[in-house]
Amino acid sequence: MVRATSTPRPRLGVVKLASCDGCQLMLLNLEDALLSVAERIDIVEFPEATSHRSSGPYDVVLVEGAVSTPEQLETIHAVRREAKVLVTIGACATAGGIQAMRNWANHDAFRAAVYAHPEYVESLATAQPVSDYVKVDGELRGCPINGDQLLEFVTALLTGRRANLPDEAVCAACKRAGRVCVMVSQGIPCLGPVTMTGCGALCPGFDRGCYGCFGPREQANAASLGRQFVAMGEAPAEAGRLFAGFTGYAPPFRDVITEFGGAPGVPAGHAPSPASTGTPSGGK
Amino acid sequence: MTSSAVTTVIAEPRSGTGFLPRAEFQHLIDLLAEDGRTVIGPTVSDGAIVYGEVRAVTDLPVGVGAEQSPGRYRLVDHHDARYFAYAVGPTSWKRFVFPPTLELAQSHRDEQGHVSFGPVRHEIPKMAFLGVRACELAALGIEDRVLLGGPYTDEDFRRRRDNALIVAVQCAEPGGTCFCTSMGTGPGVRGGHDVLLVELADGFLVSSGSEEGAAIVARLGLADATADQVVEGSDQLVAARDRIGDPVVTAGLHDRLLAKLDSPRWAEIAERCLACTNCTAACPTCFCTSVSQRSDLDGHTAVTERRWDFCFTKGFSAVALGGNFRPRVQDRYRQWLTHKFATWIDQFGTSGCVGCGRCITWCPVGIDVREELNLIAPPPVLGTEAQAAAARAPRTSVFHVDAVRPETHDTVTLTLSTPDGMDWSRLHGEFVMVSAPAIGSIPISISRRLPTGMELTVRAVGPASTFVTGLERGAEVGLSAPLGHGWPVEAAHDHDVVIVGGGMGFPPLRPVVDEILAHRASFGDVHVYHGARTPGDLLYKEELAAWASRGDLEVGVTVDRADATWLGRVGVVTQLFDHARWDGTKAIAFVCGPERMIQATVSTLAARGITQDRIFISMERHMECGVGLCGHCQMGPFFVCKDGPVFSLAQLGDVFGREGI
Amino acid sequence: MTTEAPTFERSFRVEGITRVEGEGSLHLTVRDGEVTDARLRIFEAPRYFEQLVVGRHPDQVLDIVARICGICPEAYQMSAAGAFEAIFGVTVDPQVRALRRLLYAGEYIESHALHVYLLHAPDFLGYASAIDLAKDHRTVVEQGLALKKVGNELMAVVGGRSIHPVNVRVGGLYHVPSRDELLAMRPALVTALEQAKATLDFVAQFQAPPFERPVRLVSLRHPDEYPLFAGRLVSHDGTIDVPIGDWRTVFREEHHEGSNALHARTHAGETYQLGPSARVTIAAQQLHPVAGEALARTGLADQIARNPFWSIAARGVELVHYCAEAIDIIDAYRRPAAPFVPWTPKAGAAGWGSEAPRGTCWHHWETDERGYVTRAQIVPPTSQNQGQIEADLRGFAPSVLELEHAEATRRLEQLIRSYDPCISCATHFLDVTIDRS
Amino acid sequence: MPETEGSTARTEHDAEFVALLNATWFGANLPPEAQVRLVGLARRYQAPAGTTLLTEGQLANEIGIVLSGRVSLRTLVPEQGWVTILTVEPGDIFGQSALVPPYRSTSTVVALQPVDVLALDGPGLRAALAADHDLAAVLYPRVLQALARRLNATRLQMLDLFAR
Repeated sequence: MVRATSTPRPRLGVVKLASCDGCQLMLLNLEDALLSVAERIDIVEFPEATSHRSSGPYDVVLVEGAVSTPEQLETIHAVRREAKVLVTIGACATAGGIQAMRNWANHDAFRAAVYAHPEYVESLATAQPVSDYVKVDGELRGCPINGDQLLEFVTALLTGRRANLPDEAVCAACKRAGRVCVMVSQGIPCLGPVTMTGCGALCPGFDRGCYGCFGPREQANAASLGRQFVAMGEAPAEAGRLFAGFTGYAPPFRDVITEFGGAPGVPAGHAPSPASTGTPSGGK
Repeated sequence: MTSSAVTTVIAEPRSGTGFLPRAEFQHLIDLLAEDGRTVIGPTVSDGAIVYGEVRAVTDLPVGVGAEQSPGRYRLVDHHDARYFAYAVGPTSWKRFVFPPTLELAQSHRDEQGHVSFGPVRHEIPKMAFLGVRACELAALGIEDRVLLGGPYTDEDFRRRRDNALIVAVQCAEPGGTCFCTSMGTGPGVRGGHDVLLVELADGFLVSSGSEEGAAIVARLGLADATADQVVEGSDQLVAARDRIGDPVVTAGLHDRLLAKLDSPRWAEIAERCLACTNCTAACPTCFCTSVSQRSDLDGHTAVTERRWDFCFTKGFSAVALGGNFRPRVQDRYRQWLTHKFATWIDQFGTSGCVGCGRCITWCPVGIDVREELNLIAPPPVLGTEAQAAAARAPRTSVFHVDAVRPETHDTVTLTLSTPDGMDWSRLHGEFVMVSAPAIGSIPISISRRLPTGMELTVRAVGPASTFVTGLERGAEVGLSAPLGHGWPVEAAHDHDVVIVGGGMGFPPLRPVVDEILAHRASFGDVHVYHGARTPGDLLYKEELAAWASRGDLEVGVTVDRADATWLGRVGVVTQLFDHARWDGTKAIAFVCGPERMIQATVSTLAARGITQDRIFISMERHMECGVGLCGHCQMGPFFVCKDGPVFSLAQLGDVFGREGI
Repeated sequence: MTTEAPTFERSFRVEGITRVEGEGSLHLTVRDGEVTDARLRIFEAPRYFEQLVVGRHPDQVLDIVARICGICPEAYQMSAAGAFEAIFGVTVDPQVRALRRLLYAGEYIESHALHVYLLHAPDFLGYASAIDLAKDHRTVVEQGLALKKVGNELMAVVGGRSIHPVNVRVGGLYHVPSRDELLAMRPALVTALEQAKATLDFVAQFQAPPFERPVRLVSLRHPDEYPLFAGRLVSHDGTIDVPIGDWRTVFREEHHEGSNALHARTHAGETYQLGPSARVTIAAQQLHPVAGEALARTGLADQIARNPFWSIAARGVELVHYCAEAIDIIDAYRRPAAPFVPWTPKAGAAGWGSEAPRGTCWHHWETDERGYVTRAQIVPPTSQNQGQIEADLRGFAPSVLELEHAEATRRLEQLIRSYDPCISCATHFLDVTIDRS
Repeated sequence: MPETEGSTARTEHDAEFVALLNATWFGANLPPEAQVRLVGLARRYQAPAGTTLLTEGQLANEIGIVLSGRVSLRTLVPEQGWVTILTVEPGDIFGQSALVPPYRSTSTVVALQPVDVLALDGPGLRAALAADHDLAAVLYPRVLQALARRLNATRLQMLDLFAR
């Protein structure tokens, strides 16, 4: 009676770019649901978990990691061609991740400081979110992504509805949970007011400030919060550095870092705008 | 200082009041617990005085207070033995009578498409609230009006309220952000409590405010307080009042605030405002909620969960296809402030603010409403009319899909019937909430009333509407009510009638045409105008032709664009009648469509002589609950779902067409 | 394709090694029955962590280094925390230190259960993945998932979440759980302990390829506890025994001619093996009695020291150990008065190590007078194991040459997986040599 | 201006034309002198459905006042074919480009139904408006009103309100 109950199992791929593997591990961390999910979804590409390989086509592909090498650039375009729905998972794929903090610095200097033979290291001048290069159909935020949100995404995929992924501030979840604001009651700088919820307001529950791993929420007034941190006694570059974490390259945070300072490898107060590779091959 | 316009009658302890020595306070806690009550009161946790379970005196904030200022809260040590020497902290009693998340219902859809809905009834523990302040009693009273005072009621809230015994404690240490004096709610307790305590240096004055409270006081077996002790208590209250002063000039605030909807200050506040929702979460009267569905992997079993929501988030006022009526933070701040201090009065006969100061203390960037109100404008005399109404909770019934008729490529008309034999055609209301397990609920206007049910015309724009348009004959779906206020067709008796429906705004008007045709002689000339995007988007084409051929009503149809095969009219819907020859001074108009189309239409109608009180329009807003309890569809002083969606233009006043309202 | 060539040359290529964390490939050339080239290539993108941390506050650094690896974030947090605490002269409260061990125990249980059941067991049982394995042996995989879940839950209780926990700071933790919160974990751990014992018995019955070779095993050793984030750095043959901070006196990161990779070797250029086999061998005396008994029951102690494939049994032993130790920690727990010890920043430098599930993760940190980082060196376990992996591949490959190509390739991958290589951790461990011939 | 078969049936009776003008929104209630001037420039024609009355880009020599029937204003859009932008109903005008340089039609005008049109000669009307300020003072507001209505309607159509 109701349409679309017996469609074939969707083909899912998991693809990794520059990342720590933690977000795809979250798929394996769905312990209670993992085998049920595997019965309903055809996991055709997931090298961390299975030796079966497929280069597509995919109904849905989950992309972890930032685009930071020429090879990854080729990969992401190839994956986009093969994927009906491309979903970025985690802070690296959605915002560039921690490695995007190098985008303010001189890439060659960075490379030379870490590698004895920088000439052998192939990497792009910047590490950027996937959406800077190809069209992205959906995203799961977080460093790492949240298991409940991942399961909700899968459930929505299987039941044909929109995933219920609120874009409100961490504060909303924090207050529903009955936590006391660490910023107001203890003077601890907290990115919760400008950060998207999804973690369950984890850090304030552990007596520390949110460090923004789900990235800016909609219309994040990061500049006002940065000014408040300074008013609370932080030096401007320190205030900027609080934003220069796992999602610091996402625009409203990026602007605060550029304005206040705090990017690695850049003297305080001298932060230029981050480098951008533009959109070399077709763009979004 | 204390120049509040309201003369307050303070429930001060009178002689005969008992005295409970400090050393015996545990006795009171034990008495409450003996009755099977969970005692909830102040306790120190995570750097603040919050409300949590209190089993012993040692759980209380003994000798602890707090300094409060905009955006700042710090515990301080008083170096004394007092238990209640603090101003209200981050928690409010709202959490215990109106939980942050609440399972509302469970629904099920089996392989054959049969659906069922079952409300969840929660076990409510017996509670005692210890340490309730005057401002908090006022807040509970406001919540009573909002959640129990309308045609629909929140029964879970009612049961929690009924299960909570209130032990109030007179305020002695107001905080740096308090302004109850201005809002006329404190610092003195004025009723609503069961037991009242006044904390003195070596013990408590104890009196009762209800029979239940009197019984508890009697069981304590106290000696009478001395006159000196009573004086010590009242001196304390006077001192508290003096410390707060009267920071907000509230006389005329309602009108002054609403006159400043275009103040540049709103944009300046938005420069600072983080829209983080802390003010609304901390507020003891904010009551907005959203519902969402959680389901199993196959979508067969789903749980509907309600959670606190906040008018500061963008999604709160979002409607289908990315539309949003309050797109900017300044719109949302204005909505919150004007609702709290002005339109709340229009809706509920009381201000929505009790002056507890939580929104000031707990704002991370320290925005101070006292300052903002005085900058933008000033306030009110409290209305006190309580609206008694029969308790009514919206119910979800299962309907069968009897027929599915495609209207256009993305729009279908479903014929629904209910097996319970109720004559739905006689129930008032303009729309229904259609629920699909695991998908969610959406409001859909009734496009025809039938004795056994109704027709719904639905366009597939999002997952829920796509689900509804995808229902096939024989499927089952959940429906709530008919809800809202519909078109006042009876008001058009003996008048000419002009009906203008644009796009998906036409289906809600079809029942109006049905009603008129059923009693054709009761109406004058009738004009029906329908505009659509393209010829392919026109609705009810055969019916329109049939109506036109009757000869007793004018039917005009136009489209915004067409190819060369279309021989009908092309142009906006207003062109159908801007040179019409009918006389608007004898007409009543019913208009529905996108808001911008309604604006163009009403100005054309006005030019034809139809006055504002005779133009009725239907408004679109984000609807979540459909019965005026969730707060999403707030528009000026109205909830669109409950007070509308049909309004007269005169009723809306300058709320209509205003940006970001 | 090469069968008609005058010399018999076979090439094994695995372009993307699966069921490892991160991305790597194997290229092995065999000529006339002799391995002429064995190269494990890492194509993990460079992420420049050692530069990203410069100019940062140590507490921020602990959050950042966790992101080197989503599988073993605690290894990076604990190594860095140990180094900073050494520089600033901080002694962590004993109860808080126990909580850190409990958090790390959760990571071991999670990581080892993941590796044993989801990554490595399919090799021994002939499946492409645990999902395929579950089709025939669902209860086995469910047991593995249940164990893994307990590890994750333990990390969530102590650290906030299982991947990138949020609770570690210099001087201790941000927040200490209540005794009730920990006690709530106890029943699950008691069950997990039984499952861990069953896991060891289960894997002990596997057939490991007969591949024994002399090797130098290296790990931390502490007289009073199973090695985790304290003790001395030692080898099983007694040739190495230095303070934890003195890694550089024994080892160096070497630019290896011909592979252009930074591999860690001894100063004499020798390879060595880190990880569960090394720890179980070196710290057998410090194993929890329950784990010691379980190991003895298998009779595999000698095999574990010599045959890399038996690392799966060593993981089983450590699963038993950490389930048992976690229960002990919880039983002895009293909530400390303060979650952390305040510290005074100063300029200084220190090396420190901790035992990641896959081997010693060694760090060296330098700070300025504000305590901010001026320089960092991070040596992940896999970059230290890489030399030994390649040596083992050379030694093992001849024994599989008679097998059908796909099967031979699978065996080679199984050997690599025995080291549980965590390629994502390649902070600066990058083999860029590409054999294009 | 269409040279349609049998399309010209010009009457000699000015009074009849004045009556026709008065029946339209555009021409009603003009001063008698103005009506006489217009009638002197007018002809009347009928055309069957499908007739092209004006072609986009070509000179617009007449302003048409629709007496009955419906005409469409169309434009050719690549890949979409002919798109009808607006229909003109009895009483309203088309071909007002005849008053605005360069006097070329901005759309193609096609009769959707058999139409009856009162047409005013473009060059003649321009000359009359230039010479007779009284005529200009009463006629231009009507033209402006027609243009303003069309502009407003076009703006609403552009918003594509019903797409949401």
